[in-house]
Amino acid sequence: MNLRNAAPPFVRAEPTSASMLRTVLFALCALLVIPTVRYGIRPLTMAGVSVLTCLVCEILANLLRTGGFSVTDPSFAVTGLVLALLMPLNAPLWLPCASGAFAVLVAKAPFGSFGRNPFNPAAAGAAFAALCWPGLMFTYFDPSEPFRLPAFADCTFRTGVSAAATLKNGLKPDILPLDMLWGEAAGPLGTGAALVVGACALLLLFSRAAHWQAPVCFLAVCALLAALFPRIACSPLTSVKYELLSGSLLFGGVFLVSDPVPAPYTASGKGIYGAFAGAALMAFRHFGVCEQGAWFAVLLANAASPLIDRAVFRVRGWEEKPHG
Amino acid sequence: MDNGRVFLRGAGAIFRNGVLFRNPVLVGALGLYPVAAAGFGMQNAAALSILFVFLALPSQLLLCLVGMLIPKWARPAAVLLVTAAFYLPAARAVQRLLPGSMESLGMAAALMACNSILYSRAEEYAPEHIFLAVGADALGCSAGFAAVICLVSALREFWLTGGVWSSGTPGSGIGAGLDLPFAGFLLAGLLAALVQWINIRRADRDPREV
Amino acid sequence: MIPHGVRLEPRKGVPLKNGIVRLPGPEPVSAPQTFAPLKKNAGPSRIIAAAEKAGIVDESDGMPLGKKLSRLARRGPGLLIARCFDEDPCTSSARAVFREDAEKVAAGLKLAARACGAEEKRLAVASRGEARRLRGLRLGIPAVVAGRRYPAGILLMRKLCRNGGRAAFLGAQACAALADAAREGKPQSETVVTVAGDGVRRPVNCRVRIGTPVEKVLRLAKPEEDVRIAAVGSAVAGRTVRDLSLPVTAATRCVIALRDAPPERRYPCIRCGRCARACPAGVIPWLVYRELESGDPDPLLFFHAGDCAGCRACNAVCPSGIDLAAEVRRAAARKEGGEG
Amino acid sequence: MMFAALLAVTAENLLFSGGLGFSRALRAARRPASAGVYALFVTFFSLCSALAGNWLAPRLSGSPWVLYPAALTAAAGVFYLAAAGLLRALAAGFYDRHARILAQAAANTVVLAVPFVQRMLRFSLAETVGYALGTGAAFFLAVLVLEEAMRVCSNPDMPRAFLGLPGVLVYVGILSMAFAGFFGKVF
Repeated sequence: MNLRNAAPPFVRAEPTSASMLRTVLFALCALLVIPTVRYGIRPLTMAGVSVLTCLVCEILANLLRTGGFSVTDPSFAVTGLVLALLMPLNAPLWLPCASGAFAVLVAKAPFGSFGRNPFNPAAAGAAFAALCWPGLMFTYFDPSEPFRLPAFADCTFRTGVSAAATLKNGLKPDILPLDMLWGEAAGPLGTGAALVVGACALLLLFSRAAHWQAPVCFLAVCALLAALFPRIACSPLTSVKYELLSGSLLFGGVFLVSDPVPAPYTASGKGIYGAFAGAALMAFRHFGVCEQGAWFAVLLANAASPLIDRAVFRVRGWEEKPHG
Repeated sequence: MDNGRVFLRGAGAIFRNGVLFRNPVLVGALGLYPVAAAGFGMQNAAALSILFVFLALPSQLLLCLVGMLIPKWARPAAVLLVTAAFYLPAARAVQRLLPGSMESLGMAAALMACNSILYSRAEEYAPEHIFLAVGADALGCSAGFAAVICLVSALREFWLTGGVWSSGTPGSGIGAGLDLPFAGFLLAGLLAALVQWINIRRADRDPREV
Repeated sequence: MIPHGVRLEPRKGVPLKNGIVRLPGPEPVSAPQTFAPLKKNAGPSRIIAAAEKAGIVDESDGMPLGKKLSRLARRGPGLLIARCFDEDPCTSSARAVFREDAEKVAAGLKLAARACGAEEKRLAVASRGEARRLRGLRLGIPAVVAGRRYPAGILLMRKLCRNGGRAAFLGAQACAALADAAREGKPQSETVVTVAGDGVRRPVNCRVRIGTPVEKVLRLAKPEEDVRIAAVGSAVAGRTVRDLSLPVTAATRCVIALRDAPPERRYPCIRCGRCARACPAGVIPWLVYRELESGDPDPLLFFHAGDCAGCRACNAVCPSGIDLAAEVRRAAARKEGGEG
Repeated sequence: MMFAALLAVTAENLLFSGGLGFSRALRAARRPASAGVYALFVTFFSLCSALAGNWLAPRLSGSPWVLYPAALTAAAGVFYLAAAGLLRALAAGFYDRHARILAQAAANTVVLAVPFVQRMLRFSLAETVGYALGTGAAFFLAVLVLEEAMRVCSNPDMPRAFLGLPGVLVYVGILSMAFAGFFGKVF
């Protein structure tokens, strides 16, 4: 027997950071299934080049920082996949690459990589793409007639109007709710299939890969605001239905808001953070300039999260009095 | 003779510090507004740089001469009054050199009068140093500011239009969006990281230099 | 913040129904040195003297029982509890002792309560099922159920002391040994040790003579060839041993053999906040960690760092594998140094 | 008026969506204890500057346009002089503690920008007052955010080149992206 020394504990109670990331990765891959079945291999190539770019950038950042090649955690893959899923399928393949490079090299590496990033890198990358190439980010092909997209080449297509854009113009989207549930409508690649996103949310919650406070508060506040201030003339319930199912709201709630790293530490702080992000998103839908942008709301909430933490401290009295 | 050479060498060091090692924008975090908000075209950048040098040099030299006569608490007001006075000829000069640029800059040009580089140098540095040092510092700061804003502007203009100094056409560049202030902050951040890296390298090589 | 503790997954444990295996001593020892058994209604000082003479050590904290009882007698605990539950998921020695010798444990607890003047006594058991079993035995001592969450002892203590009550724990084995000493005048010469972990083929609870080398105890459980880690004390807060000739002591509750070392990779804090929920003492480990890491810590933010009980629940729960307990210890030392 | 204040904090947030007065906010964030007083001064001088702008604009409408900013800058100097003189006479201890930030607040870009914004958006007097108050609040918030950004940007895992200011600039750039996404190009 060749015994070694090791530090306790020798049992673990919770998933490790890496296994949490792997669960998220699995959930994200599940979102690729339906588009691949429906439109051919292009969703896979898109996700592939995006993840590859993030990997290359991660290695590059590590080279610059420490001189080593090693990539310690799979967070780059999560960033790459989220970015690919937020893009329209008909976007040129360099678009997720550019935003992935931005996400890793500007939003993550300068702050000390995984665990240190004050902003969700994927949200920052998507925001960058939406600001620099709004035309490419918000032009979707019309999925009503089934066809296959080329795997690599840029494609010509008939543009469709997404539900989010219709709502922005104050009209009621003429998309069947069932189509919205399965993602059979014009919109970003991975955010449409509400049922799959919901299943992913349950997976993340029950495998304890994500905390529940922020996403639940986020969705609750979004639903509440949608019911109270509908953008289109309809019953509150219809408004809630269209607001929650359109754009990247659900996807953002499950995969961007639930990211623990840029969120507050405390449980109640996470709830406030989610609620703040939800309020910001709904305000953005009412007054903002783009048709959708969960990522902008997430960035804003990320910046607010240290302040939320501090407010929670103040309320809880988590600062010992001198000589107390 | 020897004294003069020492002075000149000192002035050279001050100038170099202003341009690179202690760049007011990238190390001092001063005067970020013009870089972030207006630095997306080379013509803007050139106009602001010229305006800056015309404001900085005379106002700092004047304050170097008379600054010590003013009580310390009233000095900020004196600085503001002096820059306000020099703003008129400086703005006229820029308009003569680059016709039309002042109009296109609008608020950004107007707010150069209370630029924080000008203010902090004129209030803290100028009254307490000798004439030559103040002159070198004013020139160095101007060059440093001009270098940063021109670099940032060139990058952003190329991204937006595919050319520099109005040689490209809007929309034919790589993408849109970089005329927004965020790009200015990001580029300034990356340049600041570069300068910090250079400073770290210098300190590692020779700790006495810093 | 309400402490929640950690729910630790039960590992491949020892089947309790197998009972305790006795590890026979290799060489015959002379008959244990005996002393006069106690009378039925011996006074407190005599009970304490018997505990001292018998050399009983409380396995829950490693303190000599006589010393502990006389200290408790001065303080006067309201409630005396015998620990018949195990905190960490690999160990079951206390439960096994309770299954086998509940009557003896109860008798020892009664003696100890008389010795230190406790008004009330309870047996803390692991689950409701055990509590039912205790009621069935009709020993006259009520049960209290310790939770399933680690560290159950500290959490139970907090619960009992919430309304200003004073309580103290005694180990089940120490109680049983006290009963033995009182009845038969026998010194404590044996202890029950759990041998478990994925490095053994036949996990057992075994009764061994104190001073037996760890290696012999381990061999009883048929260890695999490729055991890399041997830990004693606890799976969460214990320590590793490399020298297997070290003796088993009364406080050795378990020997855990593992084939793989726990992963040493550390990630940065991902701000899940689980450590603060897990801590039974109300420390906020992530805050302490963040402050210490910032290089310019603010001692006012070392919230309750001095109260750390060393249970390492924070380490067990941290997904990034940060040694938070060490950080809290550092902070406590710093705070004391700063204020004292 | 409330709306204009809200506007100052959100859409027309000069600090993050326009980059105005950013250098000063960064300076203030290094001494967070005095942030409240600083914001108070900023509010006061914004108000002064807005009123001065209101008063000056019609009087200078015929003269060359370069006169307006110069006059505003000079007015800021006069306001500072008046405020400092008043505080020195009335509350010397308070003045001594906050002399530096009083001067910096008076010469703040965000303060001098208020009259321009007011002209651009054609605010009424009440709205102008609200906007000035909102500017102070926005400045305070910005100082808080920047203080946290500085803490984030001093962690031991940061590349050395980004430690401190460069990191903060990138941080603010990303945050500014969120503002740009909400409101497009403001100035």
